[in-house]
Amino acid sequence: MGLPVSTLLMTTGFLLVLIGMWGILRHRNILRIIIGFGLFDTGLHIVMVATGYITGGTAPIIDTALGIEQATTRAVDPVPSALVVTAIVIGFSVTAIMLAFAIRIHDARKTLSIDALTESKW
Amino acid sequence: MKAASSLLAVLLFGAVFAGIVGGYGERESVSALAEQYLAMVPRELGAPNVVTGILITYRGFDTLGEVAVLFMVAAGVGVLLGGKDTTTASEPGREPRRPSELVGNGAEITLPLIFLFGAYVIKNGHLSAGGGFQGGAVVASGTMLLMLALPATKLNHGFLGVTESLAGVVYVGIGILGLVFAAGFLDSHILPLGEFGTLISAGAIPVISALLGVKVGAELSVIIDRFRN
Amino acid sequence: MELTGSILVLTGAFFLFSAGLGLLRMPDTFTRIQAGTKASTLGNILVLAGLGFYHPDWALKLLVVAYFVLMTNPLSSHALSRAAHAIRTPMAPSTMVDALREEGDRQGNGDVS
Amino acid sequence: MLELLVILICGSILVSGVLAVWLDNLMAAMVSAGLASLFAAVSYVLLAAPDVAMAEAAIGSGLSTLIFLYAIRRTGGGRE
Repeated sequence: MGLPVSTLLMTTGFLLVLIGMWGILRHRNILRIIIGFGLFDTGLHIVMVATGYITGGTAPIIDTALGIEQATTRAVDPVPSALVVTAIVIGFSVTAIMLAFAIRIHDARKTLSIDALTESKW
Repeated sequence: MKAASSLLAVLLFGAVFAGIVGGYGERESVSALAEQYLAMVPRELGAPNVVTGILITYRGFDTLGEVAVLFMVAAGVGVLLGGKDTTTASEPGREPRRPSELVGNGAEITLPLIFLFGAYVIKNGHLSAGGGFQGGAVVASGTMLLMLALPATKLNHGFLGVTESLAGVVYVGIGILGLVFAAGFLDSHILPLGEFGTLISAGAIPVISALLGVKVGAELSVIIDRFRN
Repeated sequence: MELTGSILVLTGAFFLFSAGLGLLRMPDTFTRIQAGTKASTLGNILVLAGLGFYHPDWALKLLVVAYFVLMTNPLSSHALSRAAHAIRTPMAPSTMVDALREEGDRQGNGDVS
Repeated sequence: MLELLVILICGSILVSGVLAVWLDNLMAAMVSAGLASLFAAVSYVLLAAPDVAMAEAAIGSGLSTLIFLYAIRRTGGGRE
């Protein structure tokens, strides 16, 4: 029935990327823009993990459910998983740095709107 | 006008993404690289969890750089937010509410379990799902609960800094040991492989995983504590 | 053995369903929190017990999970309802007594809660 | 049955993402973003990547939401 799992979740991830992009482009409040970046991140992570899925695959962990001989045929691709684990931590770091700058901007300007920050425009 | 151009940009990206999804069919078998990894990690490294094996050995240098990035973020957030003791800018006259006694006691009961679970996740990283990053994140979630339920607690930044610096130094030291006694930097064959699937096995992977967990947990705790005050 | 497990899981599912129904039917925040927490705690414990009958070798892990649910579920709803009370969420008109506010009044400051 | 679960999870992710962009209250938008992250963690389990699910559940929906909370508190309750 219907579409396979990875195609469905990849579509969802791309739609989440588009939603995050819309939030980044349309909002004027810095914190809302950072929320948009977070959605963008999450969507790309879903897309990357979905590219590693194979039909009927199991987690790439060798135990009683997945013998060492079947590993190459039944397990999903471990490379995107390993990439995304590090990408999540880096995404958190980027969010933390952006929020720290937002707090400093609010301390200096008493506003969170990016319309107030005109002197760094070209 | 602005809304129209934003909509146009989003629609263009949507068209590109639709093209990607439309040409994508679910894969039936893994790529050649992944097949190589899936065959090599259990045999050569002795680690049942392939993802942890890749993260800690084949991409060990990348993981080290990642931890360095986390360290720089902790330092950067400290520079940006530390320094002056700002109380919350809004509602200056209001006292902070007394924390509920029930919540505090419950947090004290649950916290040791959470830290224990974090240690379990770190130590079992090569056997089941988990590893240094995930266990460190669980430990940092315990710190988060501590700061939410008992707002009066102060984290000892000096202790955390010394802990994560020591962990980093030992991490790099193990890497250099791998350079001397085994094939290259961060090679996990400096310790014997041991029996497949037991807790003490897989060479140096559990040691590196524990150091990674300590470092990530300490750094994430420092980052979220910088945001608190 | 399996029949006992199935009956326990089914009972737990019924309690979870009643928790969801309570969330929809109750008039204000506090009664909703109450309905959701009480019924869902019991339902969770029953589902976990039924799973324990299905897989007896998972018993220890299920016990740990049940302990976690018992510790955190009432506690989180307590914190939620306290926060809702602190920001003066409106109560249903049929509420008779607000014991927490009276307690705060007796201690001299009406704002504590 | 599995497809139904996947469609349900996809719908939940999209609805919480739209709410995170669309809601006026900054605190509610932040909680919606955390919710999208939590449903994404469930989707990783469906995609057979439990390591990623663990990291996302702890970092994406826990710690990120917490630092957003502190940032909103320090910048004055989300009022603009």
